[in-house]
Amino acid sequence: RGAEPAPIKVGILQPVTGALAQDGEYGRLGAEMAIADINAAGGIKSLGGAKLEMVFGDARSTPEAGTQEVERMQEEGVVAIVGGFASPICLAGSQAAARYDLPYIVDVGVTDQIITRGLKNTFRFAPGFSLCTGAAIQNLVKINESAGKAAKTVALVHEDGLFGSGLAKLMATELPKHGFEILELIAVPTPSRDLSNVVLKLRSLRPDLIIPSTYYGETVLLARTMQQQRVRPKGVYSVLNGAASNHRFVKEFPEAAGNIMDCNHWFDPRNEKALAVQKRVEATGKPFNYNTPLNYSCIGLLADAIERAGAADRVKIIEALGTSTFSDHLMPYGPTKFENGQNMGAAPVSTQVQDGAIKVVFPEDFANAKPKFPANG
Amino acid sequence: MLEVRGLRAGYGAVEVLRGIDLSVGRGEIVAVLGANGVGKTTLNMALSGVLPATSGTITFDGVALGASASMAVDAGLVHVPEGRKIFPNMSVRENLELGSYRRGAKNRARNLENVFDTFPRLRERAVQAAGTLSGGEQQMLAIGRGMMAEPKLLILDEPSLGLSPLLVEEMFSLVRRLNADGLPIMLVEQNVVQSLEIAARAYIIENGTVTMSGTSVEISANPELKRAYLGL
Amino acid sequence: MLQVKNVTMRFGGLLAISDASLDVRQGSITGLIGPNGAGKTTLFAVIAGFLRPTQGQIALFDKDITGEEPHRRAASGIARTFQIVQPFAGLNVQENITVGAYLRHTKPADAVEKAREVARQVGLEKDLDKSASSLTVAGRKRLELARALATEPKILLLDEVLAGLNPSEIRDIIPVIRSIRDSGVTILMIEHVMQAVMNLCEHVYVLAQGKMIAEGTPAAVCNDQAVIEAYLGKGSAERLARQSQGENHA
Amino acid sequence: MFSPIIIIEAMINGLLTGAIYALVALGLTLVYGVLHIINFAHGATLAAAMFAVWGLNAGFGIDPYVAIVIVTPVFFALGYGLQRFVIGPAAHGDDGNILLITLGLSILIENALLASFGSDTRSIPSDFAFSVVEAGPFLLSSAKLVGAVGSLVVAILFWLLMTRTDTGKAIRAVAREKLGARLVGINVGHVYAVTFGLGCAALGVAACLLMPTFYVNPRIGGAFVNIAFTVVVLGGMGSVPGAVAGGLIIGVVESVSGLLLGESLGQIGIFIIFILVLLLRPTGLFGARV
Amino acid sequence: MMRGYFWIIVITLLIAATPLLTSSNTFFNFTVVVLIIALAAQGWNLLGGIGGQTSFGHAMFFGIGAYTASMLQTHLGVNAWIALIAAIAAGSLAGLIVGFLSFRAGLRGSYFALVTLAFAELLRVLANASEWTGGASGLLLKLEPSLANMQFSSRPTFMLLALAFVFISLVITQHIVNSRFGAHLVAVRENEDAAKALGVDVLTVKLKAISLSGAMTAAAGVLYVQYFLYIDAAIAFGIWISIEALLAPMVGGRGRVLGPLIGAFTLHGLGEITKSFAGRVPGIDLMVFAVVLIIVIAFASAGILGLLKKLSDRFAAKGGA
Ligand SMILES: Nc1ncnc2c1ncn2[C@@H]1O[C@H](COP(=O)(O)OP(=O)(O)OP(=O)(O)O)[C@@H](O)[C@H]1O
Ligand SMILES: Nc1ncnc2c1ncn2[C@@H]1O[C@H](COP(=O)(O)OP(=O)(O)OP(=O)(O)O)[C@@H](O)[C@H]1O
Ligand SMILES: [Mg+2]
Ligand SMILES: [Mg+2]
Repeated sequence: RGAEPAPIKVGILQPVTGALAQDGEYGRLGAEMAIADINAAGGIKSLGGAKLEMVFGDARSTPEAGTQEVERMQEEGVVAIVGGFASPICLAGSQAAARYDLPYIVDVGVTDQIITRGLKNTFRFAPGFSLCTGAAIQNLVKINESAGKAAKTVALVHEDGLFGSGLAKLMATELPKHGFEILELIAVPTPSRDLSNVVLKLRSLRPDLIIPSTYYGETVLLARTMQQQRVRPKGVYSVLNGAASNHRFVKEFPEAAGNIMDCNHWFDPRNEKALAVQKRVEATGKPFNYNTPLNYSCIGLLADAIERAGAADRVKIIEALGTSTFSDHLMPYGPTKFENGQNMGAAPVSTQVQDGAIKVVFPEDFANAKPKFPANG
Repeated sequence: MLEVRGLRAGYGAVEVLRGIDLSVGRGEIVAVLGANGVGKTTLNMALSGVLPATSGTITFDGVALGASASMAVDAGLVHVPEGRKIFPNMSVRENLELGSYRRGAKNRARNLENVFDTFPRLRERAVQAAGTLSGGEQQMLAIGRGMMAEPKLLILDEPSLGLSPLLVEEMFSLVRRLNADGLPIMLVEQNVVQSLEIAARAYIIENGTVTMSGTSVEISANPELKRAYLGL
Repeated sequence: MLQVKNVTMRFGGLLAISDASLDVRQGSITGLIGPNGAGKTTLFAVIAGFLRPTQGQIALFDKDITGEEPHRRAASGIARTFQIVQPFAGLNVQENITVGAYLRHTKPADAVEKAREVARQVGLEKDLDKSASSLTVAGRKRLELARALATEPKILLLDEVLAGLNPSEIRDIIPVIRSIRDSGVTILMIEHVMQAVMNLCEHVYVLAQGKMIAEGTPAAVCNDQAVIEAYLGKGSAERLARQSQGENHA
Repeated sequence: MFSPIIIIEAMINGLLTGAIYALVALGLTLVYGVLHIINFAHGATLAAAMFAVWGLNAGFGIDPYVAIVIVTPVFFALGYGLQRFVIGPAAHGDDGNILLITLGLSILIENALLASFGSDTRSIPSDFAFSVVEAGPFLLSSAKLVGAVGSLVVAILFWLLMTRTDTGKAIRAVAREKLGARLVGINVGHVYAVTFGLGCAALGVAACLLMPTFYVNPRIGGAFVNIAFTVVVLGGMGSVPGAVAGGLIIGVVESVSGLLLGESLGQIGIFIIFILVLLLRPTGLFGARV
Repeated sequence: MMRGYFWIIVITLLIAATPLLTSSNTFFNFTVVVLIIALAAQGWNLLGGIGGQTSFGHAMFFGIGAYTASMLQTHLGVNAWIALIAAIAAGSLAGLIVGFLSFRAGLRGSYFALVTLAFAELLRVLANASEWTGGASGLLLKLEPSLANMQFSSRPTFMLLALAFVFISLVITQHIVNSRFGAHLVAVRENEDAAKALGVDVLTVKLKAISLSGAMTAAAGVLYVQYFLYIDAAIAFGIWISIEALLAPMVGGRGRVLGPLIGAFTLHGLGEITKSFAGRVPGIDLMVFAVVLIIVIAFASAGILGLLKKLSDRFAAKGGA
C-alpha cells in the first residue's frame, strides 16, 4: 500500500468553558461532524485523499485564552482556524492568526469590526451585524405588510452587551423609516434575576410588537413572565435571540415560546443534507441549534478551499477562500461570495415557533411554514 | 485530684514545658509562680486541652486528659484564662449560659442564680453586652462563666491582672470564699505576696520545669525566692 | 509641659471623663491612678489624639494641640503605649521598634541602629529576631515601651506597663523607667501597682468615675479617705502604710 | 411617567424578589459573621443546589417544593463536610487562605457542574410557574409569593436558632472569641462546620424556592452573589435581621430603579447604594452583630 | 547593598534571554499574558500584600488604564506612549479618589474589599453604557505595528516591553520595601492604631500606596490593550481581572516583591498544563486547576515564596545544628 498522505490539521476554536460554553459546545459538534463526514467521503481529493485532523482549542470565553490557543494551533501546524463564536474572541483570534497569514473563518461573531480591519486572512461565513439587522428589518417590514400593517408600535428589549445594544440602537433608527413607532428601548443586564419590571413596563406601553434581543436565560424569563402577566402583543419578533431559536426553550415551555419569531442564523430546512445532519444530531439527544450547521458549513467551506488550492498552503487557501463560490452548505444562503472577508451571500432567516417546532417563515425561498402574524389576534 | 507527670508542650519547634510534675489535692488552693514567660499560661493551656501536649500525662479525678478541650470541661476541669476571653458581643447572661454549654446544663437556672448571688454586679448587668463591662466586671464574668460548668477544679490565670487594688482585694477574698465551699483552685499569679497568703502550697516554675515546691509558709520563708520573686 | 484643661469625653450616653484637668511638669514622673473603668485610658487616648474630647483642651508646651492628628502629636513629642498591647504581630521585635525609630530617622540604617539601642535600654536585645506574637505579656509590654521610646519623645504616656510583672520584675524595671526620665523624657504613667507608683512618682492624680478626685504626693494621696474608698481599699492602704513605714525605719 | 399602580406593583415585585435575595444573603452573612470571610463559593454552591433541584425533578419527577426536605439536609451535610474536611484543614486559620480556598472551590464546583450537566441553561417546566394570584389590580406570581413566604420563614427560623439555642449562641461565641469558646467546651471546628452547613442549607432552600420561576446553568450563581454582597453590607455583615431588611430594600430599590432607569442602568442604583452605605455607615443598618 | 535586587535582576535576565532559547510564539504569547497579569498583580501586592488593604476590585484600575489609553488613541489620535503616561496618571488619580473616599470613611478589611468591588462593577456598567467607551461594542485599536503605536509585529519584542514594565515595577516595589515608606506601610497593615501612635500618617501612607498601586495596574491595562488591541467593559472591569490580580500574589507570596510574578507564572503555567487534561469533557481542566490550587494553599499557606523561605530556614537550622 502506498503511504497515506499526511493529514491536514484544522484548528477549531470554541469557548467550551466559561460564560459561552453552551454555544461553544454546539459549534464544536458541527465542526467535528463535518470533519468526520469529509474524511469518510475520502478526504481532500486534490491532495490524494488527505484526511482532515481536528486540533481543538478551548477559548474559555476570553480573548486572552483564545489568542493563546491560536498560538498553540499555529505551532501545531494547522492550515486554518474555524470558529470563535463571540466577537471579542474572534477579533483577538483572527488578529493573532493574521501574523502567520493563517486563514481564520469566523463562525458567528457578528460585530462588523471583525471584517473592517482589513485583515486578509479573516473570513466570515455567516452574516454580520449589518447584514442581519438589514435583513431583520426587511423581513419584518414584509411580514407586517402582508398582514396589512398590523403592527405599528414597537418596544425593544435588548441585552446590554456587545450585540444587543448595537442592534437596538440600529433598529431604533431604522424602523421609524418604515412607519413603526418606537415606544421604548429597554436594556437588560446578563444575567438578569427578574424581569417582572420589564414586563410591567411592556404592559403599560402596550406595544404591538416586542423585539427582544437577549441571551437564552433572559429570553426564557421574559417570555415566561409575559405569559404570566398576560402581556400578549400582536407579535414577538426577536433578532439574533438566544432562545427563540433554541429547541430546549421550545420543548420546555411550548406555551411561552409559542409564536415567537426570530431573525437569526438558521439552517435551510429545505436542504436534504441539513435535515440529515439534524436527524443525526437529534438522535444523540442533543438539540440542533444553529451553531452546529453553521460550523459544519464553515468546515465545508474550508475543505472546499483546500481542495481547490490543491495544497495545504496558507496563502493559497486564503486565495481560494477569497474566490470561493461554495454552495454545498446547510445554510439558507446563496453561493458564497466574499467581499472584504464578508460572505455577501449570507443572510439570516426569520423563524417562528409553531406547534412546538421552529419553522422558517421568511424568506419564502427557504420557508417551511407561513408566518402566523398577528399572533394573538 | 489533678496529677501531672512529665508534661511537655510548646509552640512549633519551641518547647516551653520541659517535663512538669505537679498535683492539686481536694479542697486545696495551689499557687503556681514563676517569672514572665516561663510557661505558666502554656501549662494551663495544656491542662485544659487547648494546647496538645507532646508527652506526659494529665490525670484528673482518675481520668486521663489532654486529648481535647471539651474533654477537660466534661471532666470538670475549668480554666478561666488570662485576659478573660469573654464573649464581648453577647450579653452577660448569654456568656454565663454558655459556661454550661457542655457541663451543668441541667442545673443551668440554679447555677445562674448562684453566680448572680456571688456577683450581684453581674445580676445588675445581665443584659448588657459583655464587651462594655469594666475590667473588674469582666473578670467577675469570666470566673462566673467558669462556675457555671460546676467545676471540680478551677484554674485561674492571672485573675488580678489590671485590677485596681480594691478589686484585687475583692478578687482574693472571692477565691478564698469559693475554696471555703470545697472547690480546689489552681492559682497562677504575679501577685506573689497575696497568692501565698491564701494558698496552701505553691510550685515555682523555671525554665519549663518545677524547680521548687512546698507549703506557702516554706516558700515565703525561702530567702532566695524572696529575692527572686518577691522583690524584697 | 503638658496640660489637660477641663476635658470631658462622652461616648454616646456614657460620660467617660468629666471635666478633668491635670498638669505634667517637665522632667517629672507623674502618676495617674483610679479604679477600673474610671477613664484613665480614655484620657490617654485624648491626650495622644486618638479621641477628640467632647469638651476641653490639651496643651503641650503651652501650645493648644486639641485638634491635632495623632501622628502630628507623635512628631511633636508625645508617645503612648497601649494598655492592651498592640504589637505589629507579623513583624519581629526589631522591625517593630524600627517603625518607631523612623519618626526621627529617614535612613533605614539609622533607624535600625536606633532600634537596637532602644532594645538594649529596655532589655529586649536578646529578642530582636523573635516574632512579636511569640512574646509573653511582659515581653510585649517591654516592646510597647521600646517602640514608644524609639520615637524619641518628649513626654511618654505609659498605660499599665507593669501589669503582669511579678514583684522582682517590677523591681528590675523601676530603674529603667527612672533612667528614661533621667535621659530627659517626661513621663505620665497609669498604674495599678501601687508599689511602683509610690516608688517612682513625684505627683499623682486620681481619677474616679471620670472625675479627678485627688492629687498630690503619693503618700498624701494614699491617705486620702476618698481614694482609699474608691480605689485602694482598706487592706492595700494598710499594706502601703506598713511598707512605707518599713522603708522609713530601714 | 408611570402610573402609581405600576410603581406599587414594581415595589411588590421588588419585595418578593428581595425576600429571595435575603435568603441567599443569609448564608453569606452567617459565614461572614463567624468565619470573617467572604465565601467566594457561595454562588457556585447555589448553582449546585439548583442543579440538584432540577435533577430531582428531571430524574424522579420530584416537585421543587417537595425537594426542600431532600436538598436542604444534603446541602447542610455538604457544607459541613466541606468546612470540616477541606476549608478548615487547608486554611490553617488564615483568612487570606480561606478566601483563596473558597475561590478554588467555586472554580471546582462550577466546572464540575459544567462537566456533569453541560453548559445548557435548564429550567423546570411546570404550570405553577405561570399561575398568578390576582390581588386587586395586581397580578402576583404564585411561585414568587411562595418563595417570599418561604424565605421569611427560613429567616425567622435562623433568627430563633441564633438567639434561642445553645448552638446559635455557640456560633456567636466562636465568632468573636475562639479561645474563650474552647475553654467552655465548644468544639470550634464543629461549630465552624455547622455554620458553613447552615449557610449551604439556606442555599438549598433558596434553590428549591427559586427553581419554579428561574433557570439554572453552571454559572448562574454569579447572578445572585453580587446582589447578596450588597444585601449583606446594607444589612450589616453578620446580621440575620439585617440580611432580611437588606434583601427587601435592595429588592425594592432594584425593582423601582430598574423601572425608572432601565434594568441595566438600574444596576448602577444598587452599586451606588452599596458604595454609599459602605462609605457612610459601614456597619450597615443592623451593625455587626451575628 | 543589593537587598532583594539580586533575584529581581536574575529573573528578569532569565526571561529576557528566552528569545535566544526558543522561537515559540506560544511561549511568548503566554509570557506576555503572564507579565501583564504580574504587573497588574504587583499593583495589587503593593496595596494588598504589603499594605494589607485587600482589594477585590483592581479591575477598576486595569480598566481605567486600558480605556484611557484606547480612548485617547482612537478618539483623539494621541500617540500611544503619551496615552500610556496619561493612563498611568489616570490610574493613579483613580486610586487617590477611591482611596480618599474609602480610607477617610475608615473602611478596612472586607469592607474595603467590597467597596473596591463595587467601584469596579459600577465602572463596568458605566463603560458598557457610555458612548465614549464604545459602549457595549468596546474599543478597537487600529492594527498598525510601529514603535510609535506601541504595537509590535514580533511577539518577543512585546514580551521584552512587558518585561521592562514588570522589571520597573519590581524595582519600585523592592525600593519601597527597603524604605521608610515601606516600613510605614507594613506597620499600617499590621496595626493602624499602633502605627498612628508612632507618628505614621496612616491616611497619607494608604493614599500613596493606593495611587501607586492604581498606576501599576493601569499600566498593565495599557499593555493589555496594546497587545490585544481590543477592550470591552467585561474584559476591562470584569471580576476576573480583579481575581487574577489578587490570586497571583496570594499564590506566589503575599507582600513579597517577587510574589506576583512567581504566582502569575505558576497559575498560568498550571492552567496550561491542566489544559492537557481537558479531554472531551469541558471543565475537567479547570477542576484539576482548582484542586491543585487548593492543595497548594493547604501546603504552602504563605505562598510559594513563603514555602521556599520556610524550607530554606529549616535547611539552615539543620545545617547549623
Ligand atoms: N503562640 C505562641 N507562639 C510561639 N511562642 C509562644 C506563643 N505563646 C507563648 N509563647 C512563648 O512561650 C513561652 C511561655 O509563654 P507563656 O505565655 O506560657 O508564659 P507565662 O509564664 O504565662 O508568662 P506571663 O507571666 O507573661 O503570662 C514564652 O517564651 C513565649 O514567648
Ligand atoms: N470607645 C468606647 N465606646 C464606649 N465606651 C467606652 C469606649 N472606650 C471606653 N469606654 C468606656 O469608658 C469608660 C472608661 O474606660 P477606660 O478604658 O478609660 O478605663 P480605665 O480607667 O482605663 O480602666 P482600667 O483601669 O480598667 O483600664 C469605661 O466604662 C468604658 O467602658
Ligand atoms: Mg501567662
Ligand atoms: Mg485602662
